[in-house]
Amino acid sequence: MIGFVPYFIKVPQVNEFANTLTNISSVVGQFTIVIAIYSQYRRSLRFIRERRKGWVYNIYLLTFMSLMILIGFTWGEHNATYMWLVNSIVAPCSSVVYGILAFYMFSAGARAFRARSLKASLLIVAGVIVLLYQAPLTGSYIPGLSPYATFLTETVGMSLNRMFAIAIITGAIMLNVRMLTGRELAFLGFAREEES
Amino acid sequence: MAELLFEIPGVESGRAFGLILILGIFILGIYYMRRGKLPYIRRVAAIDAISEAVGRSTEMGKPVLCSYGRGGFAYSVIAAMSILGHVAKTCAETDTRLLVPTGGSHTGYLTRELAIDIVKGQYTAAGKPEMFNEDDMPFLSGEQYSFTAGYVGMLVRDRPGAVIMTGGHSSEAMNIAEMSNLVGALTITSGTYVSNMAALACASDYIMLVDEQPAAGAYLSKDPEQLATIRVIDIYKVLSLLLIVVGLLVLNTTGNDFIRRLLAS
Amino acid sequence: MGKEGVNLLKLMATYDKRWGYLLLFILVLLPMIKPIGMPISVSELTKEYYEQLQTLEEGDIVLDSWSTEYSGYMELKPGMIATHKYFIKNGIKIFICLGHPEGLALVGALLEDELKGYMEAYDYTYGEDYIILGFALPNQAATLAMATDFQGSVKVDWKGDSIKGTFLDRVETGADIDMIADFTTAAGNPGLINHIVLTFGTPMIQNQIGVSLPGSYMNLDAGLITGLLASTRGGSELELLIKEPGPGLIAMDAFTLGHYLLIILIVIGNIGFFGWTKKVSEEMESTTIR
Amino acid sequence: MEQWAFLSQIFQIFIAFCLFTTLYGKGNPLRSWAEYSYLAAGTAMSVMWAWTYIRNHAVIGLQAGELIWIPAIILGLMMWFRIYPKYSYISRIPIAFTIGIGMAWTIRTQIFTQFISQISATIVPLFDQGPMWLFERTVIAVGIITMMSFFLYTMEIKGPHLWSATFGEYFMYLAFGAVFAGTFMGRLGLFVGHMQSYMFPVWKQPYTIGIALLVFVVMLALERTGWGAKLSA
Repeated sequence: MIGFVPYFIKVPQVNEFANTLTNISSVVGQFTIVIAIYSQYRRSLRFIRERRKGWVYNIYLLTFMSLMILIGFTWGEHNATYMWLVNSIVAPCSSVVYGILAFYMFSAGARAFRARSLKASLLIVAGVIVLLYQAPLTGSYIPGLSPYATFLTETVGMSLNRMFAIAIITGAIMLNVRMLTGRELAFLGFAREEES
Repeated sequence: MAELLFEIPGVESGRAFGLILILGIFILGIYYMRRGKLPYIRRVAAIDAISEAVGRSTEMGKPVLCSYGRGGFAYSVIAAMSILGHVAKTCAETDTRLLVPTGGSHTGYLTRELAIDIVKGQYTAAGKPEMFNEDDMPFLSGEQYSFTAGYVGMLVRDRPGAVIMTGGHSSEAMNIAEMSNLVGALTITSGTYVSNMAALACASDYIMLVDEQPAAGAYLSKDPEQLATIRVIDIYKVLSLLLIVVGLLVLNTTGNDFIRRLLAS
Repeated sequence: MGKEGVNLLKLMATYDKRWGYLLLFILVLLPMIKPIGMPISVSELTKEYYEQLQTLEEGDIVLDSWSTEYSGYMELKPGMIATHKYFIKNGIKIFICLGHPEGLALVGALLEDELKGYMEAYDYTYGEDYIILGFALPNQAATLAMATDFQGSVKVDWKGDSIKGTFLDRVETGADIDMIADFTTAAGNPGLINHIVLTFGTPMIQNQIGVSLPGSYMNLDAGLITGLLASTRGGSELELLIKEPGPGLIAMDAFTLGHYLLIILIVIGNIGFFGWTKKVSEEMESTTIR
Repeated sequence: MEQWAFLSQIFQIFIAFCLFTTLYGKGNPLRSWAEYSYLAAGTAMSVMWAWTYIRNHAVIGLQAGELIWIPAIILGLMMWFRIYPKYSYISRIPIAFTIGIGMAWTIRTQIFTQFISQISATIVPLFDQGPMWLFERTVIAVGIITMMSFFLYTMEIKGPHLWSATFGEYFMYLAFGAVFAGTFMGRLGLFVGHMQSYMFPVWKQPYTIGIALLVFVVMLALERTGWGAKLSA
């Protein structure tokens, strides 16, 4: 909780100390990856030993990963081979997983936008108006659409956003209160250490 | 920025009202907790559905997949942890396999350890520590979309009967929700920001809207002390509504900027 | 209604969504092979953004924050290219700060692949006109440090060379920055707003991906950011305004078709729903909108 | 290096389409291969990020004589005790420490940018900027009030509250529709941009189409013969 006080109190030293604490906590977090990797290795090795389905892939995973870490550590992050691997695997894959969202949005929309009830109908009406406006062709040929769509996205959307912002913060702070008093998570065998 | 209404010495200017608000919420929260009087609580379908979903998977003999997000210790992750705790408890009692994908962000390595502690703790509390299997909580790298790819891979391979995806998920949430719909799992999600919520509302079976998620932990615990804190949240909501209404009325009838100045103080 | 009619309606209600996926794929790829060139209009939002850009004068210093990873860059690309072309053409000095470790890949993708020829044409050189500070804005604390004591917190650029003797000597605090240009995939770096915009009143323009737009509208309305470029669409509109056609305008055909496909499928789904699902069973499908 | 760059391009297109087969919804070896490659590379990359982070802050800081990093490193090393279950309690200390910091950081920024500024941004003069302004601002205020009333948990919804809550719920769905459409635009833009990077410059087009067809056909063949499920992870 030390991090929270200085935002209100004008003592520069405390503020700086809070920043340092934040940095420390990030560093601690980064150290923890070792355990995560350790558990991943252990899991994959168990897969391989027990010849569970997909064990070949786990061999591949381990070898490839170790190799890449090795390359990264020996020659540094700006090394050509390392960069090649990053550019040809991480870059396209992250784009795919992100870009695939278009499909998911698409099917979710096509599935959920059915006029089952008044609520769903409202969803459809708003959705279709905005979609028509956003499609560049209709957007430029039916100018009458623009005020409605702008109204929907900016005014109605903003209203929802404001409500969300106001409502969520009380919930979030209350959660903190519950944690600090040891109610939340306490029953999980995670005693009252949060006050640190 | 409106002129300040008052200033508390020693407190950064423009932040005093916020401090009062926070202190107020702490005091009220502790007061209501001590009082422990059980308030009326409206049913929330999405949170009720969690136990239903776990039960359904148990009947079908399928695993339950429950994730808490991929961020650091933001409120949503903490809230999801407590949901995870309840799910783990139910799973331990009913001998249902629980899958928890972890990782996904370079700030989330510590959260992973906490999640493992929680699930392990629940299994131990249910008297079945040997049932806990860390292999079912795989680490799927610290990169957002490779986490997503791995997550989706788990959905395709293990075909869970229920997917409870709460906490700090961002854009990958849609991947997961649609995919779990495709593999026929009951999907319970929660959004952490508005556009995500809108999309998830279309894609999932049940969704925790707005602040149902931070309240979920208290709601699930059925502990009067925690339920009482939900009352405090409501008090603050009403307070903010009153501020808006009074502020608008006063400003537009008399031109008095009082409320905005109060807020900016 | 004949039996075939019912079957068709049933198909409309319960078709496999993977056909939709395939169609979307084709509709996106086709116009790229053979562009149609549908017209587009420029929205008010983009005009405002452009007006904000025009307030900059030659030699002004812009904090250029890229808090996006490689995948988000795909969506921001048209806007980023167009905005940077404007900077380059008008001799505005930028220093690039990355807010995401993956951003390093963007330096190559944007400055090397897309803008190299352009920069050479306008004699826009490293050190004199632009500087890359690297992953300089990892969190709020770093932003605060940069805003309060720039020279103390930033000493070297991304390659470790000293930044002494460049235009950055003029920057002491956030007050010396004339504008912030933020290219972001989420709420962005809240530190920029909290520690620079709110403290020094620096104008901030933002190029935001479609998903996080609601949050940005809110900030725009509250005056925290002064210009907003919305997703690929905004980028292509800006390309029109600065008269530099680029990838955004090509994308617009696919954009239009994709939107229409969704609308058509919504219509089909609804016909199917009323014609079949509703009649055959009142039982809801698994997706229930509360 | 030219051929390496070319190979990288082709490899990118191939692995991308392999991963796109996720859309089919069933396991197949191409997808598994892409997934595991990505997982491995992603993990390796996160290790490198973590190392760079530690080096840039703690190690360089220590060399510059900033002793504050010593406790950071000690706390970090304490986490490692988790590997031995017997000593895993030691790791509780850094976890608690980080939770405290994280939570504190959350409140202190959110209460301002969200709670206060949003409320005060809603309170605006209504009558001085024309009818459209009046209408929009009224809608925003009414929307917030009614939607918020829908989210009051501890009050029984009845009477005027019921009206307000119902209206708020409908309003919320209207907003969801609009927001959903906006999100769709964003995602579509993303996908189009991504495809553009495979279609331009023009020489890539035959490769892209060819690889897409190849992957598609192979996937279908594997699916039909039943090998797909057998070989995938």
